[in-house]
Amino acid sequence: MDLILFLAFALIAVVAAINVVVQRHPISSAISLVGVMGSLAVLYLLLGAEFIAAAQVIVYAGAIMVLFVFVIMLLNAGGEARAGRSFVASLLGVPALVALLALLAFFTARLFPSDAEVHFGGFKGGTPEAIGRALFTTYLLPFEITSILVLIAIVGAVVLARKELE
Amino acid sequence: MMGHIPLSWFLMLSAVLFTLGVAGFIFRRNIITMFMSIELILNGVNLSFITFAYQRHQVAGQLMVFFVMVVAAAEAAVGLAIILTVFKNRGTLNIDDLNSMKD
Amino acid sequence: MQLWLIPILPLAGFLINGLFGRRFSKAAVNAFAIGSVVLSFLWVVKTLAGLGSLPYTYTEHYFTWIQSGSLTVNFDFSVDRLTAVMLLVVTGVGSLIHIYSIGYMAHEGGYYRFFAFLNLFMFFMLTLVLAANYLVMFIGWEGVGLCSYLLISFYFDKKFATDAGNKAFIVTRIGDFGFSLGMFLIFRQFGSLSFTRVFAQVPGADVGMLTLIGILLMVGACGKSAQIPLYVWLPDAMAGPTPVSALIHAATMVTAGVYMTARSWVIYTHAPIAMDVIAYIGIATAFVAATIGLAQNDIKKVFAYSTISQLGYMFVGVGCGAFSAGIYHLMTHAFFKALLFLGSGAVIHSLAGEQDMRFMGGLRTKIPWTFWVMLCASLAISGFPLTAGYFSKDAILLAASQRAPWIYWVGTFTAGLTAFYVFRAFFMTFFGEYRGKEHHPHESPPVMIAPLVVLAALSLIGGYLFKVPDFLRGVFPAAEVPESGSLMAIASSAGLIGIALAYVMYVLKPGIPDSIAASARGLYTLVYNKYFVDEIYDAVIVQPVVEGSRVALWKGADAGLIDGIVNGIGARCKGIGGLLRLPQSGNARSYATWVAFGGVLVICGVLAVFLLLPTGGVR
Amino acid sequence: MDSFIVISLIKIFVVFGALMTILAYLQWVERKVIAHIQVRPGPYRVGPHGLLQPLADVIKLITKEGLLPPYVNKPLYLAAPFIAVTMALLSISVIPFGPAIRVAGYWTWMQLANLNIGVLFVLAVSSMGVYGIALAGWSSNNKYALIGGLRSSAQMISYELPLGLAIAAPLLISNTLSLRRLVETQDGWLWNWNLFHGFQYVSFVVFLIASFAETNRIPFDLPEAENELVAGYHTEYSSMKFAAFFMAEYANMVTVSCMATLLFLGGWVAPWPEKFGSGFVPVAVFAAAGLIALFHGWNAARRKDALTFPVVGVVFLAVAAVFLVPFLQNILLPLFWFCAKVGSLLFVFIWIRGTLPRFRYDQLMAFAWKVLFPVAVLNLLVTALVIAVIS
Repeated sequence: MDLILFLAFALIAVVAAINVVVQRHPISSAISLVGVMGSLAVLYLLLGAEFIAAAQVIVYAGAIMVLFVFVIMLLNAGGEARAGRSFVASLLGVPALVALLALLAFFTARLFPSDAEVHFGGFKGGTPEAIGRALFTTYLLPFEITSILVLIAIVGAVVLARKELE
Repeated sequence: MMGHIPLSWFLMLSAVLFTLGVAGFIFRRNIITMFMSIELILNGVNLSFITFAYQRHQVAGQLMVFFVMVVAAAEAAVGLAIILTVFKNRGTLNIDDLNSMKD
Repeated sequence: MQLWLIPILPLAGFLINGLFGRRFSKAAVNAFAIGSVVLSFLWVVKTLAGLGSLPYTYTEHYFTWIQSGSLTVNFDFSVDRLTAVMLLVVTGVGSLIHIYSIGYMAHEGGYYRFFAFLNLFMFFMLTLVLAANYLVMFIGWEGVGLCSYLLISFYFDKKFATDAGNKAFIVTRIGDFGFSLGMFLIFRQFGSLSFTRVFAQVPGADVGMLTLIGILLMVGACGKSAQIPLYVWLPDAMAGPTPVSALIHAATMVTAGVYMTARSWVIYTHAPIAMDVIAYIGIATAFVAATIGLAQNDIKKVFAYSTISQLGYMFVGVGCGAFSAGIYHLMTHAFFKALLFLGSGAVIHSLAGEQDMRFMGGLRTKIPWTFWVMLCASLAISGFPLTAGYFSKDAILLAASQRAPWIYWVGTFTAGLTAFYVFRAFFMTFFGEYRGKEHHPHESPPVMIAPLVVLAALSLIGGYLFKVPDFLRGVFPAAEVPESGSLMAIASSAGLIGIALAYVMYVLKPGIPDSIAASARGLYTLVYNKYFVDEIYDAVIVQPVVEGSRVALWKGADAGLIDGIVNGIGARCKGIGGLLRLPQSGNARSYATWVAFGGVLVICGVLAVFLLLPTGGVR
Repeated sequence: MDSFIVISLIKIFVVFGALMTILAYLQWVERKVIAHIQVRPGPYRVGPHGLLQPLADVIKLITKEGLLPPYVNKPLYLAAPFIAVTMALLSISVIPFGPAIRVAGYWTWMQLANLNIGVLFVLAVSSMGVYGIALAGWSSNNKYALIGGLRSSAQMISYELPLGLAIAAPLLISNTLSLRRLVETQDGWLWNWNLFHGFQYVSFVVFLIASFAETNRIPFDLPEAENELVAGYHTEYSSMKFAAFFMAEYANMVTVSCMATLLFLGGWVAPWPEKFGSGFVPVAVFAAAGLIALFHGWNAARRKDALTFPVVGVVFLAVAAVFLVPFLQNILLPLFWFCAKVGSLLFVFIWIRGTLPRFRYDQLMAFAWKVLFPVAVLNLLVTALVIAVIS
């Protein structure tokens, strides 16, 4: 059951991620990205991170991506024109990416032998209570700092997007 | 152990998402799509965090993801505002046309 | 007792005059400047009256200034009998000189600036005197140095004045360096800088260390009090206004070294070698400076060397264990030397700035008040019996005879020389014919004469009035000074012989000096040129440093090496930048590619490390 | 394990069927209520008092031609209504309608899926609902639709914040995120409900207002404002695709009403304990309704009513009788109270629609950010403070 779930949602995630990259129109990419995030949320649940899964959907899919979609719709910019590829990008990019993936995969395979396995319910530490307890005790300072960061971001966004006063 | 998933598969998936994100960032020209590729990269990394949290049975990894999300939200707000301003001033979202810093 | 009021009052005067003085009238500047100092003097009197006979050290704690590790420095002021003497001298003489300055500076520019600096000097000097530990004392020490620099360079549009200021500042800086080192050693040795704590621990301390501390402190004192080899700044310091010379470079600041040495008497009594060094330096300075004084023609220079010489006497007193005698002479010297300077200032004032004695003469009738007060001062410094100088100088010489007879004899001879050159100056100024240009010398205004008269009185009878050795008997260990009438008579007669000789040579037979100078041309040239010390310093220290700086540091290190490196780096950067410009395509995606490429490299590197590790992975 | 799946499947069918019927009839109720507010009869032709009108509407919508306008972004155009209705129905799955019951020897909850983060799930799913509308507006390639979609996404992001903050306050009081536990903490008397127990009047009102905006209902129906934007985001939609949006809107209404009930009004819990006779309230209500219907049938105002009202009255009386059956009471009583509370809230939705005019767009935004959000934050702060002081 867990395996089926994982395979199904991993497949969705990979396909949607590929779609993010290859789709010509940003809004299709955005919807695909929402798909990635949704399937990742399921995988998070599988890994026992239920609060993070909910936050993933609420924050990432429900707020950040809506913002993206909103901006794309607002600008209503058309699809990407097919233009000549950057020389460096194609010369270095493809081999670099292949190498990157190969290295990461090699790393993973080497560092995490297959005897470590995941099954649903193997870790129950991701409840909202556990997260909240950690967040407001051990990680209080980072939490407060991020709140300031968010405040700064709000102010920054308002300043940037504000209409120039006549 | 039917139904159990090797831990490394999650990490592989994370690597694949990460690489796809990098690929999107390199090959796409639309700033918004590039921006979304960054989000994809972040999601790939987040999956690794959650996996490690599972492996280590520590909630710290999940908290990292929480912080990544918060930062990503802030980043999206500011980044999209910048994109709006750029579009307003330049009328384009093509990264190749935004090269006035070159000369 | 609100000791803090004593230095704060002049500081307030400084702030008010310094910040707003430009817009004030002269009367207002006078009111704030002199008022603050006189108030400070009155407060000293009130405080001392309130403290009574001061059988113990009275300390006031204000706040903890520095708290760092084991170092705790409190901002404390304390008063004992030694401090009381110094306070009275500083504020009393200071007040008189402030009043005198009204008249002297009346026609000078920067009036408010002068008084502001003078007040600032008073603040620092009083801080120095009141300090209850070495570091607070050091504030005052450095502060008076600063004010000295500011006031020597008061005529900052004249190059010689600014040069003299620089010289004073740099030379005393050498001494301050010694003081600092001494302070560090004190802290290292005793773990505190407070006088009481340090002195309490001294008796058990290592004598070698104490000697080192004593000598380092003495270096500081030499710088401040113009002793050999650091005396060269003081004659040049006469470039400042005469009241400054009187206050700072005769009466108060230059005695700070003596005060500090006396204050540290516990250390010195346990370090006899350091004391010997002080005594030797003192007597050498006294003698050398006196000989130089013989041949000077500038009236202020004569008194400057005289000051150095008298400071040498004080050092002799301190170095011979007669601390109270040294302080006694410090006080009397403050009276008569301030008077000499102020009197010479009055002379200069009446001659519209003329300082060369060869162009004076016959002023006795033209400025009688000045003549009479100068006579008092000259008698006092010559040790004429029953004047102030007579008591204090004899106390020092008697203590010296106890220590080492040869010091007594050299000192006595020097006393004769002192009497001679002082009366040489006196006779050259007031007797004979007027040799100056067409000018009508006029008596100074009463505001200048009044302080002179007070000081003249003090010069004559100050020795009786303030029996400092008796007053300080509880502070210092009793020096066994024998009541030797013969030694006292010899010392006094040396002075009288000097006066007589001067009278003969400069009043009765004015041709004698020239013939002597002609017959002993080499010696005269040597003395006239101050033993070429400035030239020797210049050749041995200044020129090598300057030339070394120019050739090695500037041309070699700076222009050649550092500039070469900087320019070379710049050129390389430009070259490398030219290369690096190529990948800087302005294309964000290519940058991203580079980042990805770099990421791959990093992973490769990490991977290589892991593969080389025998365990082959993280567990 | 197998029985779990079977039971779950049965529950899914039951809930889905009931929900579809309810959604269809909600439409009828809305039309009727608004009609009565406007003093007109409303649907009257199809069936007695238009009772068969929903059925007719469904048939009409299914059989209508599914028009695909040119120049639309086909995949997204087709996906949008599907997304909208899926997200709307998904959140129903975690909502508990009643306590655990015993049916045919199996204990089960009147809930499709129990999540211990049920509240977060509902929030997450409802936040995804915006995609359906936004994408519909964008993919239609129509400027009215686009503006509708833009408005909708901005509006929903803005109102999600006060909504979430309003939810947080009762959660603080109940100290759980599980919808079941939420109800259990409010058991007993009326004043144990979070609304009264925690003085959550402010957050209740904020929640209601925000949920009006979230469901794009009047006075916040800017995305589909007829007199400005033709029909807003679904201008280009027809037949079943249009019906899907409609269904999504009503499903959302039901969801938020359920949420309000669970969060503030004690869910399926009766206002007072059963031993004080709350179990007889439904019997009394239905019996009274049946008697009134019979009375009206007796003095029929129209000819048809002489037939239909007695039938309805008999049905009501039968229902009242059913509520007297002891072993059915365990199942039906919670359901009754839950439906009664949800129904009242739905009535409020319809009532407001018949009463209030629409906001202007800038007013809408200003209201969200300058009034609702600060109020919600303040309420949450005060609640948290009070809880911290008390505990």
